[in-house]
Amino acid sequence: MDYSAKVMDHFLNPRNMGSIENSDGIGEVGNAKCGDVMKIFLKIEGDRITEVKFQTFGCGAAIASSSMATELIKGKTLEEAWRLSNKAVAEALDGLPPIKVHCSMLAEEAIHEAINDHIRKKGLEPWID
Amino acid sequence: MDYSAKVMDHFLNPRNMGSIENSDGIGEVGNAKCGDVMKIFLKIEGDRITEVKFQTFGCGAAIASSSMATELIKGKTLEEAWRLSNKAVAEALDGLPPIKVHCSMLAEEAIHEAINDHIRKKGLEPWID
Amino acid sequence: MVINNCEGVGVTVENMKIYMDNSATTPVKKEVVENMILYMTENFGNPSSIHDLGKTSKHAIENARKKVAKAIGAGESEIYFTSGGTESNNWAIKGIAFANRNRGKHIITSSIEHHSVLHACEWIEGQKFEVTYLPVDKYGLVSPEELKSAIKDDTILISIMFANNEIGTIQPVEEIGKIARENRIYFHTDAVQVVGHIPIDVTKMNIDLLSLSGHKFQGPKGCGALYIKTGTKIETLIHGGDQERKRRAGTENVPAIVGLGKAIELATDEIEESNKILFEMRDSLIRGLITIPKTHLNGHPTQRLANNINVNFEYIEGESLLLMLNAKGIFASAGSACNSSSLETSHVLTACGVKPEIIRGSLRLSLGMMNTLKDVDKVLEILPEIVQKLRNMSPLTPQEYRTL
Amino acid sequence: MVINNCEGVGVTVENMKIYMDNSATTPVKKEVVENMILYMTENFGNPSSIHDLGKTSKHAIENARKKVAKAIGAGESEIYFTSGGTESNNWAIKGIAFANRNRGKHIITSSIEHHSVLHACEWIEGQKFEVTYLPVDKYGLVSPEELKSAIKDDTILISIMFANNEIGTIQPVEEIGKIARENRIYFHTDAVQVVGHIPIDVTKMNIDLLSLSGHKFQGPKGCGALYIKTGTKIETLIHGGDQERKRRAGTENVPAIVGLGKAIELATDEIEESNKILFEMRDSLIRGLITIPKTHLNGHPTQRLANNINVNFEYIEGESLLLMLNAKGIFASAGSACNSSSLETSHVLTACGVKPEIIRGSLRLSLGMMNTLKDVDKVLEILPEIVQKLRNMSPLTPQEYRTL
Ligand SMILES: Cc1ncc(COP(=O)(O)O)c(C=O)c1O
Ligand SMILES: Cc1ncc(COP(=O)(O)O)c(C=O)c1O
Repeated sequence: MDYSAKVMDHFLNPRNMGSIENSDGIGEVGNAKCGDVMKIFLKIEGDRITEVKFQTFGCGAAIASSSMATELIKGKTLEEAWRLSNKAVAEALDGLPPIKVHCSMLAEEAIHEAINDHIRKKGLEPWID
Repeated sequence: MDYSAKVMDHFLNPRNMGSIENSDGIGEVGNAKCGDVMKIFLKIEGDRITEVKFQTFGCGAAIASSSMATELIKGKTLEEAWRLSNKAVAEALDGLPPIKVHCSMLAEEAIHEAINDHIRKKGLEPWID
Repeated sequence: MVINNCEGVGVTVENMKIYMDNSATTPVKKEVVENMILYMTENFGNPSSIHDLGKTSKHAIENARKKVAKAIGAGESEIYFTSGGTESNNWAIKGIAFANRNRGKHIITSSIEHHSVLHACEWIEGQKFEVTYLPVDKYGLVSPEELKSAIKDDTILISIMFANNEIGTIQPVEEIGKIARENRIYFHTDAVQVVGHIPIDVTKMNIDLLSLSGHKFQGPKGCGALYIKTGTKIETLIHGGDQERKRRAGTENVPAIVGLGKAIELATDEIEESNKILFEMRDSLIRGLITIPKTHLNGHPTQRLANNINVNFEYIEGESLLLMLNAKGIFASAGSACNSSSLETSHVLTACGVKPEIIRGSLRLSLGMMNTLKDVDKVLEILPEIVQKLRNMSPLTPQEYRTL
Repeated sequence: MVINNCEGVGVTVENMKIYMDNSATTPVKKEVVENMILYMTENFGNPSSIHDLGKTSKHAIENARKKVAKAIGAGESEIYFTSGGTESNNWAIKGIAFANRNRGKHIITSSIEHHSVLHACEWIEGQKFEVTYLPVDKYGLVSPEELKSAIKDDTILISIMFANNEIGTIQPVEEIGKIARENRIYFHTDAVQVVGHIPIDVTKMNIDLLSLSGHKFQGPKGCGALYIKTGTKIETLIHGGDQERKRRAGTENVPAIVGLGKAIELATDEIEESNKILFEMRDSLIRGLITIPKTHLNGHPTQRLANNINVNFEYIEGESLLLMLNAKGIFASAGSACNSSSLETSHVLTACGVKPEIIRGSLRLSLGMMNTLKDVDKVLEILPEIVQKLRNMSPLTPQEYRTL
């Protein structure tokens, strides 16, 4: 199993690691018993993501995916962020080993959760894929 | 499978190889289809073996056993020659590999055959082990 | 790391690297490599060939066989060379099962065996055998009492490993051997991790079959042995030519067999000496690591291999830990090497009752004679920082264990 | 003999020796040895380990796999490393049989296969499979027509060797492959003697499984490969860890795999060139030997491996012939090396219809690139003398063939 240089960079120097205190949306997905856990914190102004942080329990690919995904949605509108696919995350990392592709899925799901958390807080109907 | 130096010497420089034209006893044992063939020629004066030759088709151990056996019975009485055991031949060769011990059996048998051939020619009852 | 036994054969010693993955594999000793090269080049004959080159190879194999026999207290004619520990384990289990199927269909093993035992057992179950997988206690120990109660009329084989590759726990082998003998059941033990660490005496220990593997004691990869006590009824696993007293076919791997012979001789001669050094390093590491909060030692505190350290760090995950260690030049494993590229969690830690949510934060450091106390200090300096970094990153870490 | 590819690694070149036993085994090429040493010492990591040393080994294996794949026209993911030709043959036969037993229980092979095929087949018969052993003609050729008529509704495997190790006869593999494909039966071929002598293209030849072994083409002993066409239903033979895409467990023999990769690349790159040289030597030898009275060529006159000479001398026995040759520094075999230390007569020559009383006077000279035309001349000078000496010694020799 080989990680690209990009994966290793994001793994060893993760961007946007941490939490946001008064965040506008939080998404947590996964399960430590049988997989990785990813938590995304969003600060949102209007429909734009102004700040994003992550916490991840998981392998190198999971951490790198979190880092890359948060980079990719920072400054984007909620709709743009929603459309970020796991494929785009993996591609931005110059690919992931086949058995690690599911890690980028987790990032996509965590972002969706965080966005819907925000939407729910506003009393609206959550978005669906 | 290792042959002793003695075996190799008797194999590469066999003693008493050949045949005797007007021999007094010939013994041939074995079968080319599934084993070795050994032929012993005896020249006998009184009850004493004065000359002995062999021909052998077979492995190194068979040839060395023939050579050694003929050396051991040369000049001996028929009774002494009869009592030469395959064990004695093997020992005189400093031993034979386990799977080759049967080759020294063949020498013992060929000698018995040759002696009995002589005895039969004299119209006597052949000896039995 | 100083691979101090490899100079002169093209090794560059990288002083910044610390190799603590010796249970996965070891570098081949210099003397061993030299022996092997001779049999790859000059003395390359096929041992079955009748000519001088063949005989030279034949003698070399028999010489190596003597050394293996001596190392474990066996007779020469009881040692069979194989392609490694995995083949030895497969052969022992399938060979005994097939050869004794009309005596019985039941096999007992433990739930913490190496996959080469477990998966061979599972395959055998598909061939209509029945296998009991004994549980272990929290230290990874099999209970002789539980073993006794698992024995049935048709039990033909007990296969319990001598020491575990992940957690280093050493089983009460002699006691197990006694139980097996009393019940006239064959006893196989996987001693792959044991050679060079614990003196083995197959007779005293009532062992009928024992697996070992060259690359775990600074010998070659791709070569192991199976000890089979004289009189044992076992079927052949690899059929063909008449090699290995007609029990294991295939042109003998002469260079590797020679290397294994040399390596086992060196390793067993040095047990006392090397264990002293390894114990000191092991215990310093354990003492140091345990001071990290929410860190747990896996395996038995004392009944454990001299070179094995296995700990669990709560809230973090093993692969990311290993990768960060690697980035700092420290080479280690999570559980067994065989699984680090897969996603499975350790069946050994699971059997020891480690909770699933913390099982994934396990780390195995396995020492070798190339390690020094300086390496130990270095690891104790670097590891806590990495654990902290990953805890800060993890959503599972309670606030009190965060520094950020 | 000039082992011209081994200088520099401690080889003493003994000019008086002539090694003509290359079908038994070959010396490892210098470049190959050098590659291997690196992976025994510096790059010793376990390919399953996640750290840099592990990755280096992993990459080395994958690189070797590419080379093997390229050499036989296969895809990389279709190459599985094993412990040698014997294991590959065992795996192919037992693995296909067990995995396809509910499709059928019938296997077809030939009566001149290597013992690793024949004895695996016999074992399989004990597991309630049925095996047809096809006869061969006097040259050792299997008849495609007879193969066709042997096929039954429940035939699941045809295993016919590419070329024979004793007599060098090359089978009509492509035709056999076509028949197998048309009947939707798996086709396995033992190509252990073929690599480096005949270009192989598994796709063009409709081969589903192919065995090869490193030490037959100046690679290492104890390492081979099995090609398994994608989609083939086959069971695992050696169970355990996740190595080799979970199909062949055991810590990979990295140095040997690297060596095999390098050796197969060199051997297949040189086929045309080396065959030209070998053909010349082979044909000189055959021409010369045939002038000895009561001497018969075994195997096919033209459909034969470039390095194989096999003749029968009437009235004499093989072992004594070999020992005398050995004493003169000529290293050869009678039939297959595997049997020269046992008492069996060649099953291959028997199948070719050679009469039992002359079968034991067979001699195999198998050439390699270390041989020269000078060696050929030397053999042609020495051999007739030895044959005559043994004929003079034999009670079976008619008077007209004696000189004494
Ligand atoms: C306990 C144990 N048994 C068996 C094996 C398998 O040995 P090998 O890798 O030589 O096949 C290993 C190591 O991988 C091991 O640690
Ligand atoms: C045709 C053939 N098949 C299989 C084998 C077995 O190969 P290995 O010796 O690598 O097990 C050999 C050589 O011994 C052979 O000549």
